[in-house]
Amino acid sequence: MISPFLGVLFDGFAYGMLLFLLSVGLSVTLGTMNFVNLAHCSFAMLGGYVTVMVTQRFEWPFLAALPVAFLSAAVASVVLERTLYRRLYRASDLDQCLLTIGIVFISVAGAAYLFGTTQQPIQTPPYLRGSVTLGGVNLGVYRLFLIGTALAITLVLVAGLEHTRFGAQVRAAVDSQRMARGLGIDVDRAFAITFALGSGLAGLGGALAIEIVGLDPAFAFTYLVYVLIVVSVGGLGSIGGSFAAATVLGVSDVAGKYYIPELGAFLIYLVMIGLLTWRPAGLFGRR
Amino acid sequence: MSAPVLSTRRLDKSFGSLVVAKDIDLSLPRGVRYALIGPNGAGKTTLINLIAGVLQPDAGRIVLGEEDVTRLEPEQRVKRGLVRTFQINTLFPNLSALESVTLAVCERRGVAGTWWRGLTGYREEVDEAYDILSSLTLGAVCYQPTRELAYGQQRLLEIALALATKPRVLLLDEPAAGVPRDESTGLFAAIAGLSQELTVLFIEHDMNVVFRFASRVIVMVGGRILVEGEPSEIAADPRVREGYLGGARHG
Amino acid sequence: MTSTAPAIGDPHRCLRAQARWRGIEVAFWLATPLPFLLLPSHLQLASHIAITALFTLSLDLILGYAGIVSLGHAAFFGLGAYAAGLVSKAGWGEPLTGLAIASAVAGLVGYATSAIIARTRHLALIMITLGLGLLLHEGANAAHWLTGGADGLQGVRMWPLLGRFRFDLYGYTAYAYSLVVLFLMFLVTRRLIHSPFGLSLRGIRENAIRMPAIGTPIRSRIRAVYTISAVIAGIAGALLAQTTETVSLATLDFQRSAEVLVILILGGAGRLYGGLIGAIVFMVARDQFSGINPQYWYFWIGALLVSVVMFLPNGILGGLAQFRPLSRRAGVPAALGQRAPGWRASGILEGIAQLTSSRRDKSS
Amino acid sequence: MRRTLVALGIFAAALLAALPANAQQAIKIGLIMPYSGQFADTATQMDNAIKLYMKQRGDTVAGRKIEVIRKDTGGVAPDVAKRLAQELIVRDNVDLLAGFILTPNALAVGDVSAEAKKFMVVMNAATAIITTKSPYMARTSVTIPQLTETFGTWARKNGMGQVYTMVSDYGPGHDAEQSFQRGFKEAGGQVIGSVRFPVANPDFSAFIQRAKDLNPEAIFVFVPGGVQPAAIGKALAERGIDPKKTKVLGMGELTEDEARKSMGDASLGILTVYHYDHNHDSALNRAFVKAFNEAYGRNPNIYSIGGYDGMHLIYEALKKTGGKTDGESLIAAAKGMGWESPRGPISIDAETRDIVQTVYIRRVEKVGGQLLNVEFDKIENVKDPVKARMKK
Repeated sequence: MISPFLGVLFDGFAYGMLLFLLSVGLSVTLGTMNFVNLAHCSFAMLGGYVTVMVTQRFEWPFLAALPVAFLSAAVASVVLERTLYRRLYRASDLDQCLLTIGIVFISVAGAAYLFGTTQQPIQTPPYLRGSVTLGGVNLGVYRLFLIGTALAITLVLVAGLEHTRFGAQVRAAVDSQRMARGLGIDVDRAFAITFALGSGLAGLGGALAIEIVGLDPAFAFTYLVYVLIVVSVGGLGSIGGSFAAATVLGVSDVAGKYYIPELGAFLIYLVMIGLLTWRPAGLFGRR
Repeated sequence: MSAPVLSTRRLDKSFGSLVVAKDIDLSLPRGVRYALIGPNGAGKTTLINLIAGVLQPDAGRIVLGEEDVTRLEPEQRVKRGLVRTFQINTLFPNLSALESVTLAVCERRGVAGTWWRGLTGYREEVDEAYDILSSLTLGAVCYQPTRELAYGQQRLLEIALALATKPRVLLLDEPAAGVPRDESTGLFAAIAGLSQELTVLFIEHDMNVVFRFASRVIVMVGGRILVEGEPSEIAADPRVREGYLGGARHG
Repeated sequence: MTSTAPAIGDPHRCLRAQARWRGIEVAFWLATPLPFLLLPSHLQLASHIAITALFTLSLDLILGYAGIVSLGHAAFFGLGAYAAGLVSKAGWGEPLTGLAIASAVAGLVGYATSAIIARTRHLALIMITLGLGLLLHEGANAAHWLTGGADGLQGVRMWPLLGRFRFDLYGYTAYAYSLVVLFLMFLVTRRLIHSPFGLSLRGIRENAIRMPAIGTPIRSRIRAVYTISAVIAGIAGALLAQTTETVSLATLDFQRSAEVLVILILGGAGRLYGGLIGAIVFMVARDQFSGINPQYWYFWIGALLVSVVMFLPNGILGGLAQFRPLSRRAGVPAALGQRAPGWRASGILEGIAQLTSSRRDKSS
Repeated sequence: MRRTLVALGIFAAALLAALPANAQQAIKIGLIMPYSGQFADTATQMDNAIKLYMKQRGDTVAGRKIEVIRKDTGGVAPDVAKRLAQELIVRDNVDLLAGFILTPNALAVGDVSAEAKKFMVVMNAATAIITTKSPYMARTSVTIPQLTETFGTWARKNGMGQVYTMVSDYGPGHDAEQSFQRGFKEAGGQVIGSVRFPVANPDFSAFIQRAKDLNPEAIFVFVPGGVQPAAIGKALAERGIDPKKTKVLGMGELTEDEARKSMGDASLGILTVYHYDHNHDSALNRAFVKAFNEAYGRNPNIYSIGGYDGMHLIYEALKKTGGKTDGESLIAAAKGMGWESPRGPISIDAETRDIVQTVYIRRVEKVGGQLLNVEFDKIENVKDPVKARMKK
């Protein structure tokens, strides 16, 4: 009886890591720049489509496609940041919502126009398929890969924020923009890079998500809700928070479906409401 | 002196290891003008937050008249006549001064919850609000959105809002904060002019103002009451001298 | 008009001036019956616009006036729709009673949930409204026996309105019905905005910290307005169910919640007419775009939203209001387009703002 | 003042839009489909087939031009669908309504068809009861029981003793579950368990683990087409469920082209039931698939065939009525009409106005290095069992 439990735990964790990759970027941009970027999942979707294109049309290996997904999303986000977002940093958050929702609409229509409305097929390389059995627990290889990637990224991010000069600048900028500026930190640049980084991660998440949840133009909408849930439960601007939240939500979602399927659809929302009423600022929230 | 209108018994409050209030015993009789002085970080504002109910004390009681209000919500204390103002303007930027005060009056008269009757139907409330504003020389500007008022006028509006609730005890947190000295005297003249029924506790750094307007003075240091007494006694008190007045930073 | 402050000593004139009906408002409402004459073939659309406008109005009440951002408002719309639908399915197809029952149901649930709403703020509040909405959606899907699940509620049949007017193919009855209800609800809302209660709501939105200090029990006010808003949303939902004789999970959809939010922001929140203008612009644009380009009309809607944000900050009315600086002086939120700029709903940013301000408090 | 202008401007815009395309003697078909949103692709595929048919057969029938007006419901939205139908009739005065991917929308528009006495052709929506909503309605797609109940019986007859069913928790899913179980039980089989997963369900692994724990002889799966087939197929493989040992049964969606592509060899051996596959072996179909690929660079699917046959029904009915477009004559003409479709012989049941067709059992096999749905068994002239029972 223990092995299925571990299996569930594993699947849940893997799913959680997927959510984490998709949402950590938004959490950071929201927490640092206070910018309500509902178009976050559009960057994820972009990453997904780039991956499909690169692997299908140019027949690159899957792994080589991932960095491309990251970069393309990052670049796209910088372009948007320069052209549109920057003008709205001071605007009301409602205006920011409206702008970014508008961008989601455009991206959805754009994806449908460019790539068609079909489900995008993705062929992961053989060595990422199937599953291995460890101590009676059946582990999907791809999920192992997913978890590995997510963990690696978390480490890099945390280390980056804690131990690099840039990280210090960002943290300073978060605490008090004015003071940071006073210290001669180029806050705008710091934010631009943070933003690109966050969107890049979303792009990577989108690329990795196809194998598990598929990809079509509706993606930018469908996953917005999940991402928002993770961000709010985790607490704004907290990488650790997003990580914890994603894990909790992923595991409870999968476990719920396994043990009480009747609650399958409800559980993730119940958990969210529960956690938020318990800690309105999120698990690792600063407020 | 008559029975105290407001009294506190052994109030304690600490944030983690930082003790911001310890064994605070106060007892304010009706009609007095109490000044609360002390160096920055002495816990003056914290004390006001405790009395007003913004903060819950870790221990101790707060008694208003006969009633223990220690566990009441801030708005419930206001209803009972225990009212405070803020050191930093805490107003309604896009409401006109008239609207703001009318709102406060309506709240006191318990009509602010009615949504089926137009505001214009409440002539008395509006008149009262207008009178309060005029009495504080704000009559002429009361139609402008608050954010367009001069800083000094906004400080007065702080008080006007408090008065509109017909307080028995008024807690003024640095009413003259940021107001140039010459103006601040006028502002305190207005405070001094308030009804003698009203008990006032105000935080102020400017000793001249304190000694001119306060009937009694409380000195706080490090979250404790150092000494309480007549202005003259305080001025004379050696502990206060070295502990505070000495290299005292005014304002 | 109100732009110049009245003579000193007459506060009543000023307040009355704020509550007074403006010519522009009258003109707007006089224009609403025009479709009967000019666009008889568009009455179904007009009816849907009126219903959407009513729904948006209900959201404006909590978002624009009490600063509660909700991403789950469709819950009440759907509740109203299902309530009305079930009443008719149960054999009682009389529209007005159905409307009443629906509003009651929505109101009850609204009041029940308002307890949580009044306790939370900022992102948590948004997400909890979202969560509740999604839960209800899943619940309706699961309760197949009652709601018909994903197939939608079958067998909704309305009796003629007032026993005389049946809901016709052209939508004469539908639009007349929706429009009248919208107007009545608008009158109620308008009165509410200009009442002491409305003033206290604006107070909460302007400065939630000060309100307790002047004796306002914020939570009970929020619960009250949230319930009223739920009632109105429920009525909107019921109208849709009755005029179309269809009820489906779509009425509870997250999309619907998001859409009504978009419509409100598009029109301009906290302006009473923002929701109405937003509904007209959005629905007409959508009808036209999707007619011209059924597959990619999303693109054009998106472009519309982006350009509005770029050129008309704070929504269409908010943006237009900029061009009439005088109107700001009066600071009358109720009148069309009038509300001082720089205002923001208690959203995520608000949280940060609160943070810094509280910091300052401590450093005294 | 500006605001009045805005308001009036908007009304003016609406007014201009309203001016009805001056009614020439064209026959107008109103197509109501979810062109945008998560069902966009099904609409696209159906629309492609409709365009193809009109290209092949010309756009004039019985001397009258055929004009198509397309309306988007944006997904499941019966209220919108109904409004669009009403507007198509009063605004664009169309002669007949067609399309309908989604059951709720079709049901809602059924009322309009009945009230306005307009011929209505359902080209996909597959819930059994739809056609009962209007006497002027015919269907050229399929009904879920038609497939799954037949499949249940077939599965039992072909030696499967006990089965576990897993379906999406919504109308069609319930239909599939119930009718499959019914067919299977009535043939003497045993259902050892069943689960319904939420429609919006990103991760299937947990549910599949449940099924695996019981280790049944066969698992019947139903998920809506689109994202999910591939996802669940992969999850099955990942959980180590081997179609060769545990039989995996499903409706055709499960092994659609995209699904097979992304599942890869994991899809080998999955058994599905369907009424059409572009791999179906007949001259007519080869021609159809060829033309479709030339036009749109992809294979047709069931939505395409539904649209294609739907247009055929409309064209033939119009020929029969000599261009008369009132609901009575058109539905009368449609009743009992039969023809050879790329999917095989089909006909419109004279009583139920629903489709009668051949149901195919297929297995995913590698043919020339390509994964295909290979038909290896079929049941002919299958009517919708639900309505058959209604009559009793």
